[in-house]
Amino acid sequence: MSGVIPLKPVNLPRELALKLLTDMVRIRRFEEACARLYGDGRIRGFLHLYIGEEAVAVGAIRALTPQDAIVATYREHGHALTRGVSANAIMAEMFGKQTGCSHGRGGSMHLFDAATRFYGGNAIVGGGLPLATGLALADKLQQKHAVTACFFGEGAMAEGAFHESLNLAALWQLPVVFFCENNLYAMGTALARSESQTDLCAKAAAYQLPALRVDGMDVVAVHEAARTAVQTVRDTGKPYFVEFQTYRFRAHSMFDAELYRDKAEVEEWKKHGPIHNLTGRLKVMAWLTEEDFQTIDAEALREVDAAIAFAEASPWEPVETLTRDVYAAP
Amino acid sequence: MSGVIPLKPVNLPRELALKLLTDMVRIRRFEEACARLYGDGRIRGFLHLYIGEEAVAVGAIRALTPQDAIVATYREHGHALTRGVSANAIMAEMFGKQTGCSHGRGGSMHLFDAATRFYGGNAIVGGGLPLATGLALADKLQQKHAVTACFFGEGAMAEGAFHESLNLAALWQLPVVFFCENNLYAMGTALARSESQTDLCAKAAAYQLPALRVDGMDVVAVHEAARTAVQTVRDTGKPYFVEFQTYRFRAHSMFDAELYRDKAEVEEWKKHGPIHNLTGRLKVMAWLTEEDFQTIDAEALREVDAAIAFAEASPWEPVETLTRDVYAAP
Amino acid sequence: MNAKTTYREALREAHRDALLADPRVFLMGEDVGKYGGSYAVSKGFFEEFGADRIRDTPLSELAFVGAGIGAALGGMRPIVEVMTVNFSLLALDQIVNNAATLRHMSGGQFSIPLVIRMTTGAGRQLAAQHSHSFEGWYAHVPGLKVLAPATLDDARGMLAPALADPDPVLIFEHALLYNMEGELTGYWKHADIRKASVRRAGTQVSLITYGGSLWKTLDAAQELAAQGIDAEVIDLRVLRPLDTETILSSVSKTHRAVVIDEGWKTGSLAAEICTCIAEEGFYDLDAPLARVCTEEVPIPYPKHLEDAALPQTPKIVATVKRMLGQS
Amino acid sequence: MNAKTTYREALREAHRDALLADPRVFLMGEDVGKYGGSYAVSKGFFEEFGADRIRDTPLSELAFVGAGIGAALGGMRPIVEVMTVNFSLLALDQIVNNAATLRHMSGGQFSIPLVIRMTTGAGRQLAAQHSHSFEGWYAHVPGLKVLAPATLDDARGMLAPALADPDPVLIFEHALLYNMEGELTGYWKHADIRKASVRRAGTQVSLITYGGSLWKTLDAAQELAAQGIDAEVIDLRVLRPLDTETILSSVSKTHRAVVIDEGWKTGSLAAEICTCIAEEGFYDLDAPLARVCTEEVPIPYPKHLEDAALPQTPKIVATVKRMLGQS
Ligand SMILES: Cc1ncc(C[n+]2csc(CCOP(=O)(O)OP(=O)(O)O)c2C)c(N)n1
Ligand SMILES: Cc1ncc(C[n+]2csc(CCOP(=O)(O)OP(=O)(O)O)c2C)c(N)n1
Ligand SMILES: [Mg+2]
Ligand SMILES: [Mg+2]
Repeated sequence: MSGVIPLKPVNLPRELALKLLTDMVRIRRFEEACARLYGDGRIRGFLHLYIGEEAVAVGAIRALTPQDAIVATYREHGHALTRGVSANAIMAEMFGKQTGCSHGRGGSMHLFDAATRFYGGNAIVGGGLPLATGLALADKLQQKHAVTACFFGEGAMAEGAFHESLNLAALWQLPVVFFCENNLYAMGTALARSESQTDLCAKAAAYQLPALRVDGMDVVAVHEAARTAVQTVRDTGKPYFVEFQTYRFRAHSMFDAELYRDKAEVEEWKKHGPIHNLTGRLKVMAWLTEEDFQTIDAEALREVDAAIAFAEASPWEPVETLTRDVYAAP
Repeated sequence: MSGVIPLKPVNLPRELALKLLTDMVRIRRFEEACARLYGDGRIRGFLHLYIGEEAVAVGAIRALTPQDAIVATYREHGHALTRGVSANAIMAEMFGKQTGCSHGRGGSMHLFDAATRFYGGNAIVGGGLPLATGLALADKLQQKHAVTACFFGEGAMAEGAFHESLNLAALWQLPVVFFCENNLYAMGTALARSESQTDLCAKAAAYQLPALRVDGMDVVAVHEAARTAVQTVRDTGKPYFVEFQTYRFRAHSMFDAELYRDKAEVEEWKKHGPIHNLTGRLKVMAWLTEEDFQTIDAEALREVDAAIAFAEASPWEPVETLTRDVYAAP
Repeated sequence: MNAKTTYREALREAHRDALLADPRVFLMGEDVGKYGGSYAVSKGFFEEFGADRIRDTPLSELAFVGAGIGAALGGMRPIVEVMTVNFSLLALDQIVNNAATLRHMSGGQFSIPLVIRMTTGAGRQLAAQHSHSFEGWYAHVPGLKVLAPATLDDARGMLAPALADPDPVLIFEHALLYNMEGELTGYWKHADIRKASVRRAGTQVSLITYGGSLWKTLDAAQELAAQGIDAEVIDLRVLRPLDTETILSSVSKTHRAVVIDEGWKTGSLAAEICTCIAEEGFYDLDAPLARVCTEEVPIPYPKHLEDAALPQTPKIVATVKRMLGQS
Repeated sequence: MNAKTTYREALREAHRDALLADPRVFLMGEDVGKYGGSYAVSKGFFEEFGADRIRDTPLSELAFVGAGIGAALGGMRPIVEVMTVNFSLLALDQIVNNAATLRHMSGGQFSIPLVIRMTTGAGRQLAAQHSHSFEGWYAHVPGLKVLAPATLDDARGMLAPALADPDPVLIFEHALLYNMEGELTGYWKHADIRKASVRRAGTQVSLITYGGSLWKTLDAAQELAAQGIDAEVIDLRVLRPLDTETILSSVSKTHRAVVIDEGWKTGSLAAEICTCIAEEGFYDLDAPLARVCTEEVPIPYPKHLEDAALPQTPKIVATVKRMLGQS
C-alpha cells in the first residue's frame, strides 16, 4: 500500500502545486457529477470513475508538452480534463451530444481530441498499447521528438497486447512512456489473482525497460517520476515503464456490487486520498488556506455546472447523420 | 554459441546413451529422406526439418513417462519419432495416406497420436502454448501427476500467447515444462532482431518460473536438464522453463533462400552437430565403435526405407470421406 | 415449478445442475468467481463450488480459451465464459485453429467437448467496441456448433446438451435478455441443440431470426396481426449447423421471408439464411427476400443513433408491409 | 513495356513505386526485410530502402498491426504485411476495434490511411491451419475497405489508390497467384478501388467471383462456351464496399447467377452476393441462385482431398449446366 507520507514538503513551484491540486479537484467534482447524472439516466452506457486515482493522470499528464500524444483507457475522464479537453466538450460527450469531444459518437469510454493529441478512450483492455507504440513510431520516423504516454491498468498487463507492445517499443527504441495505473484490481480480480509475478517493474525489466515504482496517491511524487520518465524518453528515444500504485474509491463501473473487497480496505485507502494528501501538505507549508481550497473547489463546481448546462443545451446529432464518418467523405 | 565440450564424459548408463544416439540417427535419416521425397514431389505442403536440433527432442522426450503429454510445433517429426510414433505412421502421414498417424489429414505440420499423448503438430506459432496449459490443467484437476511438455521456438516468445500462457501456468501452478528450442532464428529473423531482451531465461523469470539454459547440441546435457525440470514439475506441480541453445542446419522450410545468415555460420555450427558430439564422446569412452555406429545407422536407414515402402503401399483416404471427422459421428 | 424466473436465473440454474452432475465440469473466465460474474450468471458459485471449479482468469482471452480447449482435450468438460463477444476476437485463433480443427486434423483421434459462452449484441449504449454481434462469424466455421438461446427454456435447457456434445459448442447470450422475466414451461428438459423452432405460426410471411431479435420480431408479428398480416416467426436457436429444413418448410408455406439479424447487413448470418432460401426454396418465393439488419456503422453511443442503427420492430413491420405491397 | 511479368513482380513494382514516391510510406511485417519477404514480394527492398522503411517485425501480429494503425494515425502511410490471413486472426481485434472504428468513434477527427496486405487461400496442401479464406469476414466490417486483386494489372495498380485512400484498406493476395505470368496491359495505371470488372461478357449466366477463383471460373466459362453456353464472368475486385451495380446489371441481362468463392459455403461472402441479388434483382432471376464454395471441412492435407474441398472448374461447369437444365 502507498506509504503514509503525510506532511512531506512539496518540492514544486507553488503555482504548479496549486495547478495540480486544481486539476485533481476538477476531476473529482466532474466525476461526482457524472455519478449523479448516471443515476438520473442522463449519462448511459458504461461509466468508469477515476475517483481516488486523480493524482496519476494529473501528475503524469502535466509532465507532457503539447506535441506529446496520449493514449488512455475507458477510465479516462481525468486524463482528458487534465490534457485540456474542455469540461463542456467532455460532458456533452457523456450526454451523447453533437458538441461532445467525439461529436457524441463515443460516450464516456471514447473521448478523443485531435487538437491536443488525445487519442482516447479505448474500451478493449490492452487495446491502446499497440496503438501508442505505432504513434511513437510515426513520431520517431518524422523526427518529431514527441513522447507518447500510454495509460493502462495493471490488469491489462496479463494481455498479450502488453507483452507484444513492450517488446516492440523496446526493440525498436520508440519514445513511449508506459504509465501503469496499478489500482490493485481488474474489476473484481486482485493483482495476486491475475499475475504470477506481482512486482510489475520486474515484468517491465523482462523487456529491458527502465522502470519506476511510485506512490500514485501523491501527485508530487507522480509528477516528479513522470518528469524523469518523460525526459528520459525524450532524450534517449527509448521507452520507459512507470508503475503508479493507486486505488479506486468507487466501484469498477456502475454495475459492480463490490463483492471482492472489504469496505475497510476502501476506507483505509481513502485516508490517503490524493486531494487530501496534497492539501494537507500545502497547508502546512502555508501555500494554501482553507479559503483558497474553497475557492478552487467552488470554481471546479462552477465549471462542472456550466458543463452540464452546456451539455443539456446542446443539440443531438440528427439521425440522418447515422452513417457519417464511417469512411472519409468522398 | 554452444560451447565446444567435445570429449566431456557421458554421465549416463551406456544403454541409455546408445538409445539417445539411436534416436538422433533415426531422426536424421528420416528427415534426410523427407527432404529427398519433397524434392521428388512425394511429400508436399510445408516441410520444416529438424536436422541439427535432434538432441533437443531426443534428450527432452526421453525424460518423460508414458502418462506425460507433448505439444509441439510444425517442426515435430523428431518429437513424434522419439515419442514412439512409428516411422511408418509418420511417413505415411507425410505422404497423406490413410495409414498416417493423422489418417493423412494433417501432413508434416500436424502429426498426432492419442495413444502416446502426442498432441502434435501446431502450425500457428505460439498456438500450442495455451493448449499445453489446458492439458496440464486437466491432468492436475484429475490428479494424474502427469507433466505436459510444450515445445516451441524462440521466435514464439514474442507472441502474446507465450506471455499469457506462462503467466497462467505459473499463476495456477500447472505441471507444464516449457521447452524453448532456441535455434537463433525465426525464419529469417535473428533473435536480437525480435527480442529486446535476448536472455530468454530472464523473460521466464518475469513470470516467476524457474529456468535453465542448456547446450542444445549436447544430448546428454539436454537429457540431464530435462530430467531435472520434469522431476521438479512432477514434484512441485509447478511450471518450469528450459532454453535449449541449438541451431538448424537446414533452411527454415523448403522455400527459404537463406539470405539472412552466412554459410560460414552454418558450417561452424555443423562442427558441433549433436550426433557428431555424442559419437565422439562415446568412442573416447570405448562405449561405441565405428562398427557399432554403422550398425545403428544401417538400422535407421532400414527403418526409413521400410517406412517409405509402407507409405507408398498405403491407400489414400477415399474422397467420399472428405467431411468425416469434422464433428463426432452421431 | 412454474414460478417466475429470469433468463439470468435460468442460465444460473443450468450451470448449477451441470456443476453438480459432473465433476469434470468447471467454469472459467474473467470475474466468474469472486466478482460473481460480470452478468451475475455465476453469482454465489465461487462460495458454493470453490476456486478450482469456478476459476477466475487473468485478462488473457487467448490463453484461457486455449486452456479450455486443452482441458477438454485432456478429459475435462470446461465451460469457458468469455465476458463478451467483443473480447472473443482476441481468442479467435484458438477457437478457429484449435477447437474447430483438432478432431479433423488428427483424423478423428481427438475430441473437444468444450462449451464457450459469451454475451453478444448491442442496445445498452456501450458504443463501437462493446456492441458487436459476431456470432455469424463463428457460424461460418466447420467444427464448431453455435447456439443462441432466446427464451427462458432454452437458457435453462441448452447447456446440458451442449456439454454432452463431444464437439466444441459456442453459446451466445444477448445482453438485453438477462433481465427478461417469465416462466419455464418444462420444455427445457428436452431442449435439443439441433432444431429451429416456430415461435408463432403464420401463413403470409416467414420472419426468421434468433437471439435478442426474436422479441422484436414477435412484437412485429403481433403488430402485423393487428393490421391483418399473418406472420410466422422462426427462432433459429442453432446457428450452426443450420436447420434449413424448418426454414424451407416455413417458406414453402408462406412464400415470403424476411430475415432479422443484429449483425451488420453486409456479410451477415442473415445473408446465409437468405441464400439457403434462394438456392433451395426459390420456386416457393412470391417476392424478393429481405433483411432487417444493423446499419453499416460502428455502433454509436447515443440512444437515438444506436436505436437507428439496430433492427427495430417498426422497421420489421415496414419491411413486411412493403413486401406485401401494403406500404 | 508489355514484357512478361508475374503477379509477384507486379506487386513488387507497385511497392517500389510507392516507397519511392512518398517518404511516409514504409513496409513492415514478419520477414519482409532480411529474409526477402515470405512470398518474395519485397525481395531486395531491405538493401534498397534500409531497415527503417523495410521493417522486420517479431512474431507479434497483434502489436505490429496495431502499431501500423497507430503509425497511420500519426501521419505515416504504413503498409503492413501480415504473412497470411491465417495469422491475421491474432490481429483481428486491432483491425476491427481500432482501424475500423477510430474515425467514427472520434466523430470524424481521425483518419487511418493504412494498407494491410496478406496472402489468402488454399491449394498448396498446407492443411487446416494454413489454408483459410477469411476475406469475407473483413468484408463484413464497416470502416474497412477490402480488395482482392486477381490480375496482373490489379496487382500492379491497386496499391497506389489503396495508399491514397484515407481509410484502412486490406489487400488479399491469393497464394496461388504469385507465380502467375503474363503481361501488363497498361490499364493498371488507372486501376480503381471501386468497381467490379466484367472479365468476360456473356448472356446466359453470370459467374461472380474474385481472387484465386477468377481463373478457375474463366476456365469454366471457356469450357461452357465450348458446350454452347455463354457465361459472363465478373471479378468483384473490391469486396467492400461491394459494387452491387455491376452485379445486378449483369444479372438483369443473364437472369442467372452462380457465385464462386473459396470461403466455406455457410456464411461465405458468396452468400452476401446471392442475397444482394435475391433482394434487388429477384424479378430478373429465371432460376435459383447457386454457389460453388469450399466444402464444410477444415482443409485436409492430401491433394485429392484438398482438391475435392475447394471450388474447381468442373464443379462450376456442372453447376451451371444443372442450372440450365443441361446436366
Ligand atoms: C479485452 C477485454 N477483456 C475484458 C474486458 C472487460 N473489462 C473492462 S475493464 C476490466 C478490468 C481492467 O482492469 P485494469 O486493467 O486493472 O484497469 P482498471 O479498470 O482497474 O482501471 C475488464 C475485465 C475488456 N474491456 N476488454
Ligand atoms: C502466428 C504465426 N505467425 C507467423 C507464422 C509463419 N511462421 C512459421 S514458422 C515461423 C518462425 C518461427 O520461429 P521459431 O518460433 O523460432 O521456431 P523455428 O521455426 O525456428 O523452429 C514463422 C514466422 C506462423 N506459422 N504463425
Ligand atoms: Mg486495475
Ligand atoms: Mg527459431
